[in-house]
Amino acid sequence: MNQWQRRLEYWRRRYDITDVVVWLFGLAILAVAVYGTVRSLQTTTYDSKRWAQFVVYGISQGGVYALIALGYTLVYGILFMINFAHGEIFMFGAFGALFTALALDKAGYWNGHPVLSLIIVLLVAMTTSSVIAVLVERVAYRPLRKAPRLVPLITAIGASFTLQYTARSFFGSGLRAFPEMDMLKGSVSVFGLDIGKSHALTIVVSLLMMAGLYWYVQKTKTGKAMRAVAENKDVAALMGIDVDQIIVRTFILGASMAGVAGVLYSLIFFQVKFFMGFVPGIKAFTAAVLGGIGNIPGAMLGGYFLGIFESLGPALILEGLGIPAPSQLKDVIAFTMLVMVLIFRPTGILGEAVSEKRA
Amino acid sequence: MSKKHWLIVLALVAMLALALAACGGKAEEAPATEAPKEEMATEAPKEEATEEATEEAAAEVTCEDEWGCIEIAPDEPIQIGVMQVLSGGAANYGEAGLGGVKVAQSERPEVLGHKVDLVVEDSQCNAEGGQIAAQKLTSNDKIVGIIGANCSSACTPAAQIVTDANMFMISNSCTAPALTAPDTHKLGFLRTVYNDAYQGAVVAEFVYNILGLKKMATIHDGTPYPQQLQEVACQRFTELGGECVAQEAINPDDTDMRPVLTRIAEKQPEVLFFPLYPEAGGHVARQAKEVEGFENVVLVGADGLKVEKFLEAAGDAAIGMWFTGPEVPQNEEYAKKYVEVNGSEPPAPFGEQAYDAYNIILDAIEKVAIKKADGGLLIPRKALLDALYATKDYQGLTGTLSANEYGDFTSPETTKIVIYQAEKVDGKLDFVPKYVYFNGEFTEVK
Amino acid sequence: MALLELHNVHAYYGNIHALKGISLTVDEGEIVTLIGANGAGKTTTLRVITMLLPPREGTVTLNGEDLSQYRTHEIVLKGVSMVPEGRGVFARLTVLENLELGAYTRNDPSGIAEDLERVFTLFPRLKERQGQAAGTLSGGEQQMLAIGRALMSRPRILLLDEPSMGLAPILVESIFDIIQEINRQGTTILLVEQNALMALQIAHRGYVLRTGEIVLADTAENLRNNEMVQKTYLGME
Amino acid sequence: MNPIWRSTLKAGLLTGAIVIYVALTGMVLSLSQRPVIGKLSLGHVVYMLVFVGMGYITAVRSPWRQERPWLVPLQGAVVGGVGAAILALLPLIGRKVDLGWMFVTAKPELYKFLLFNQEQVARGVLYLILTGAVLGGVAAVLPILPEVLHKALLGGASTTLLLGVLAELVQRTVLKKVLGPFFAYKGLKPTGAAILFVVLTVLFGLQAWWRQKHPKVTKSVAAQEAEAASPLRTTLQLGALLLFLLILPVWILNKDTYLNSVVNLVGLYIIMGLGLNIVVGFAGLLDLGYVAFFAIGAYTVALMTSLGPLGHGYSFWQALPVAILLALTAGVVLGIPVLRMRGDYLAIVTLGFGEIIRILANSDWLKPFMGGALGVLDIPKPKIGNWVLKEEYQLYYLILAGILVTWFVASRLYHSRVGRAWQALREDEDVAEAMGIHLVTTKLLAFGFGAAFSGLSGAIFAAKVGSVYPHTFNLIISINVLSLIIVGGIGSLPGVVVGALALVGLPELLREFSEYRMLFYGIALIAMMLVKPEGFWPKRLKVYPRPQEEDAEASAL
Amino acid sequence: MAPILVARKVTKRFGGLVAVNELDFEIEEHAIASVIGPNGAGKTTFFNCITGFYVPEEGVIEFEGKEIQGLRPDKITTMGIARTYQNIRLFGKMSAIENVMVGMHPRLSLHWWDAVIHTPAFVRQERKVLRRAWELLDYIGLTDWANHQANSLPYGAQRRLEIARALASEPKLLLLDEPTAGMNPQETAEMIEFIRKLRDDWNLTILLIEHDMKVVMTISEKITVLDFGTKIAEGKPEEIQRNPRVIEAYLGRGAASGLSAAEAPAQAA
Repeated sequence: MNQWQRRLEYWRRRYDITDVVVWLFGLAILAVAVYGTVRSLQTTTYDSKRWAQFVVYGISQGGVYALIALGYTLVYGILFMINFAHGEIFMFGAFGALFTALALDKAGYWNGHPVLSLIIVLLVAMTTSSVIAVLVERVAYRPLRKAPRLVPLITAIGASFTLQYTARSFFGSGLRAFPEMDMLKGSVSVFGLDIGKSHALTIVVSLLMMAGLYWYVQKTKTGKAMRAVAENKDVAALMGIDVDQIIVRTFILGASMAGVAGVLYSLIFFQVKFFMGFVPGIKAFTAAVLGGIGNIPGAMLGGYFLGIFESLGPALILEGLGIPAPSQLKDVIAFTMLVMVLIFRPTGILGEAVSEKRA
Repeated sequence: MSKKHWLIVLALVAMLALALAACGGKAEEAPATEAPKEEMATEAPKEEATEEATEEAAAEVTCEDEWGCIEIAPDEPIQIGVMQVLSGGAANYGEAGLGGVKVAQSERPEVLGHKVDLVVEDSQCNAEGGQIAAQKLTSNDKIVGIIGANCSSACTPAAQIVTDANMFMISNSCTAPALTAPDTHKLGFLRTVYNDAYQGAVVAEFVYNILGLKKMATIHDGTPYPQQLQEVACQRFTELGGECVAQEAINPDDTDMRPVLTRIAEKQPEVLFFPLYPEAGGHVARQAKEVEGFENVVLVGADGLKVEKFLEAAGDAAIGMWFTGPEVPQNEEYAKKYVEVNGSEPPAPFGEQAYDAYNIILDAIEKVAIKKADGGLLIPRKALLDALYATKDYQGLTGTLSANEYGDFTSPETTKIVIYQAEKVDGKLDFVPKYVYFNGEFTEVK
Repeated sequence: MALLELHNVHAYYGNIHALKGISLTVDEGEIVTLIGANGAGKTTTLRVITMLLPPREGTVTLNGEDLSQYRTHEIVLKGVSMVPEGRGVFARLTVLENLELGAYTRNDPSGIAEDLERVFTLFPRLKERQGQAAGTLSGGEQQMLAIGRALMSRPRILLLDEPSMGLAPILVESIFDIIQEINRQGTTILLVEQNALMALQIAHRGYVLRTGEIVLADTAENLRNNEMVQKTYLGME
Repeated sequence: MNPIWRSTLKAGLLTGAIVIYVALTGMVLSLSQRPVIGKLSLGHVVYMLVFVGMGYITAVRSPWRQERPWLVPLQGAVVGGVGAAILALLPLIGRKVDLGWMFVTAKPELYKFLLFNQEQVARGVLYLILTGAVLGGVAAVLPILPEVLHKALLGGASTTLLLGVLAELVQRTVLKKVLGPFFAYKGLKPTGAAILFVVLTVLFGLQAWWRQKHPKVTKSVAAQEAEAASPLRTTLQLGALLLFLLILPVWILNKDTYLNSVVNLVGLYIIMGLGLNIVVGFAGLLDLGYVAFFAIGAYTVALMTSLGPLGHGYSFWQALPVAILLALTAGVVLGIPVLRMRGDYLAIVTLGFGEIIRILANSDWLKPFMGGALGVLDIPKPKIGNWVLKEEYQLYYLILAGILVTWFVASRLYHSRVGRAWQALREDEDVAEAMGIHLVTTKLLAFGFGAAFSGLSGAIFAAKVGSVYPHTFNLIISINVLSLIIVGGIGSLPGVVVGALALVGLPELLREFSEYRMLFYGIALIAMMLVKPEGFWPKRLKVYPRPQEEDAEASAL
Repeated sequence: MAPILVARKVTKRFGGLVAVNELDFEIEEHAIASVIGPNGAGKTTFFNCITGFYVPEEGVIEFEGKEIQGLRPDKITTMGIARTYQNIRLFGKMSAIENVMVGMHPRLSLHWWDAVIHTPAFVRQERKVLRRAWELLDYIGLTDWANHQANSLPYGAQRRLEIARALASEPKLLLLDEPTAGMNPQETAEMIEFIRKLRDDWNLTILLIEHDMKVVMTISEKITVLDFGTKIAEGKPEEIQRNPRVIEAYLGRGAASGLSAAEAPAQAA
């Protein structure tokens, strides 16, 4: 038998009709997407600059997703639980930032000493998020660390509701406007593209934070301890690692990322509301899974990927199919893409390949 | 364990109650077959009002209303149902509505010597929320009427239920045309908020005739109010000879509007009409300034955006933007009272409409209620509803209100639509009225 | 005074009474072995000492200090180090990172470097593979890593749980040689072993556990000659 | 300082933090209009319960309970007093500093209310601290009393309070006939409360006394085996339950529209829960997009039967099988691509699927067929012959029938080859496959059944509500259903019912708490899982009796 | 007798690592054979190739004359190969008897609709399933534990239950992965007897992986030694014990000599 026949034989034995259906399913979606893309490129009049703009918009939105996704991934990597309340931790970070910014604005510091103000606001947001995260960990997760897997998922959902409606009771149900910063008005030009200053800031800060996080987890003593705790908590304790403390630190780290995301979000979108954590939370969860949950660069990649697809997808894929109001369907694109990626890479873009099962 | 204990006790009590009920039935010497009928009568005083009640009251006043009466004991308050969305993403509308009612209540806590008590229910922003809230309120036979709900998806099933129960609801923010369209209107449904059909057409006329622009783009957020409003506007605009170059949609929780704006920019509209709510609207207004191709596009919003919150959300990006909205005279006093009673500024519009609804209901009660000698009240249901439909030229916060046969308190004949423009007044953003539309004509405001 | 002393220790897994009043001592410089069937409570005893499973009754003292007031990670600071059953190396971390984590509680870089050298002399294979992920090591190498890692905290007493489990006979011998060598260098050892034959060869004293109780305690030599031990645990008939 | 006093003080600080939280959420003030017993309002209850609860917990945990019981009430008083003193800081600070720019709820009315409307601040603060100390102290007395008395008082007091809070429920049901006179316009009359308290305390006392004399013994497995062989008792219990269910809407709930509507909603969630339980509980596949099938069922019935412009004029009974079939198909179609994913990957993909269905139903694209945001209106009620199931108590029987059918199917499947295969799959997918279980068909079967049940529920829902809107079918429903099966006890059929009652029924009854409903819901989810991580009615192993010899012979023939 | 399982030039790679290298292997029907070798030599990988968890890159595995390499595990089990696991893998939250019932899965044929309407065939089949499950538990002496959760069983009982579960699928070839791991000499001796009895009672072919040399030497009719995925020796126990390559790579001199010493009494018994 030659190589080719052998391959064929292998496939024939290993896969059955359902696998074929899955691939056909995937291919059908892909075909529709390609057809839509080709048609869009033929029929629409967007020039290359417009396309580039879509990508830039996607990256800055993706940066926020990515920062939130990092928190998901960090916690997941250590506790193997989906921290459903993470979106709310982000929201509290934004509220922390809001009140600080308002106070600074009142005192005239906001535009007087913008850089200093930004640093203060970032610190406050990170602290607020961290305090909330630690509280949630202590009350809702720690007592259930040995419970079946789905139980902490439910307390996480409970924590999410509790935080959301606590914020609603405390701060009201309407939106609160975040003060503008003169320094961040206008745009910078990169490669002939105009990028809003706050967006540029988001992209830069999110990249820096992620690089810092990666370094922290890989190189520092605490980071190594985190990875050890992720693998085996009992053995980690036998090394003299305080497992509870490391878990708390992980939450703090993840929450700090969410706090930073809260500030950046506020600087781009200028609105803070009790409900604001819900959608980004879901999106970040999606991003984390897309990149391979538990994987730090994966979360980052997933976030950007998702942001870009949401921004680009409606124009690129749907418009050519003649679908009215395609922007409304951007989440459909995002989730379909997620399914596609997972069909062909069941553990996400950078997830560990478990193509073959362990026995 | 202890939880199980009291469950058992509760079950015991329940059984005891059953047994007593059965015995009681016999003791009253009523034939067993008639017992359920009697129960039905007490449950909802429909045509045959409670017999004992009639007998007792016979001495002085009787209830002759074909739908029965609400009986209020001397020291008993009058109950008004309030159903608003109080949870979920749209909770701010419900909060504003409830706040408006509370302002009204604080000003007028009593009617005919009886305290007014609010029975508040969360109708959420969906069908089953509206259904359950309406069912709960209508099955309380002491409730006179209902103020609410907010979302058309909650109002539609509620209207049916309320009508079936011979009750009524006055919505403060359900603007969907279908609710008061001749063929779909339910008798128990009324609204102090205006009908979108009218406002949308005015937007089209304003853009086409006054601004003189011929290419319009619209954005809605997939919820009933914006979707219908832009639909009507585009229809009228096309009739007038303009062109709707893009009808786009987003999701209410979206934040990044730049992609959709970029796509719209490509169609080169002269005007963008986005009758959204403050959150999404704020994002659109701000981000339109960042997207190439929007430099000269005129922005137009509707009354959903004509709120303080939107100016906060949009900041300076709102300057020069147009808004339409029915004439709601700026009422300093209401705004002040609102803060006094509720502790914060209204988080959303539609509080005034709820305020008016409260007063309209109280006025109607005053008209039809029958006083008993002991100080109690009889409120005939049918007469009350008739009185509501008979409301004429009521001077409310939101203008002059007169009910038509389909439950609309506002109408093109009575309601003026005002066109505002956002401007900086004394360094502070504000809505400045520019035109008033009435009886098919625009008049400039000086 | 004994270095480690357990007195009348009772421990439970949920409702299962796993240890029913265990008392034992380990003196400075000794190798003491616990032998017994599966489920007899050997591993549980080690888990109690490290407070992975705090005892419900009884005391565990190290040098006279009650250990039950501490949590697992603090026990390590007191000088107890454990090589868990099934080795428990951190598979995704490199060999070097594993060893560094062994010294997590310490803050003397020079001392750590010194101990690292010592481990590498003890296990030259580890030095060759220090950059490799621990999961890619063979079973024997993982066992060496686990022992080396435990030594990195400079323990006064080393608890070993089934170091020979699942290893080829040829490796078992060398592991036991190394255990003896470690003991010679001054570390007290408490050894839990299935392979009673080997364990009793290197140990000074031994305890025999059966269903959560100590049924025999004696010097290793006497145990080797004990009829019951020979029959049940050494497989001689 | 004595460590016990130190921890008592800590408990006091915690109490303070909790009451401040409660006060700042605004519920104290906004619930102050609603009386529970006499003048005692719900607003009072929500914050005073914190003092009582913390005092009680401190006492239960107190190491002095045995040795020095006389000190325990003092501990409780300290906890309550310190907590109240901290709460008193809120009005004291709030009167000087404007907290309103941050906390919308921090307003003068709240301060006034907390200080018992006293003009003199000092006096108000004193009252507050005294209240806290007394409540905490009294609550701390309970645990040092003899067990029977302890349980009797606790049961009596909490049940009386509960009746006061749920006054409306009582007044709407048959309970009114007995308890009616105890109730005022809203809440309990003080005298009524006192009588109820005495009666209930006696009842609880008798019950506790009985329990003490006859302690419960857990049955040995052997006894269970014997019982399983002769199931008479179970049959009797089932009969009684069925009877109760049949008379529930008319005789117990008095045909009350609202209560029946709540019961019906619970019923619909039970059907969904039974379906999701197959997917998550039996087969261990985490599905967060379960609402999609509910939506498909609802939209199918809506579009087929609606009398509006979008409808096609079929009857409910024609639409019902189509709805179930479509949902099932959707389940299989979704099932196929996601089969190879595990755990959390599956969760997010299913979540996405749920969102996709909702967004598509809402989209301008499909608006001509599905009505977009304006939904599908005028869905007629089901008819049997000429009998229209118009009222909620009539629809109840339809839903009950649905529950019985789904229960029957789920339970029979569970105790068969397929059910065992699902469980094996949940425990260890690889080994299950090595046991000869075909993963794909087994998973698809679970997905299909789950979807079909959900479709059934959705179909009835559409008919019940009369109009469907895309917004209804959001993620919260999926989350709710998932929560209820876990709170009930994963994999357990009765657990689904308990979970639905706790997570759908209770919040509906608490509708008058309006804006705090979701807050309570969230807190309740956490609390329930902390108290009972295995669920309220955990799954029990089925006991297989050893077959009798005759059996063996019979089957051998 | 004809070989029941034949492997020819089976190769399995993980990335750059060759776990099993051109392995030739045969086992006669009704035989008991062992695979031994140092940790990581590829023994379990080879098992996984047989049972379909892994697909070998190259080579052929024939079971009763049919090629099975690359088939899914469920198909292979249905053909008559069952196995146990190195670290016990029971369905922990199911009862002991349910574990056995799951084992019967490939021998049952009725569908879900039979279960829902309880067709007579289904009722008959379920009754048979239950009876056989009790019989199997009787056979391994676990009837007292029948209705207990599997992971609450004592260690030894779990090992036996795993074997009962495998037997329930009515295999012709049974693969045992370290069946005596974690047992003391007494228990081990019992297990050896049990395995022999198993073979005779059920007419099985048994292939095992074992580390305990005493077990391997006592029970096996043929031993295959692997090192780094390659077969380095094969033959009868005595031959293996004397094979210098095996001693060098696996047994070690001490163990080899100690083994024969310890073996003597065992053989005497």
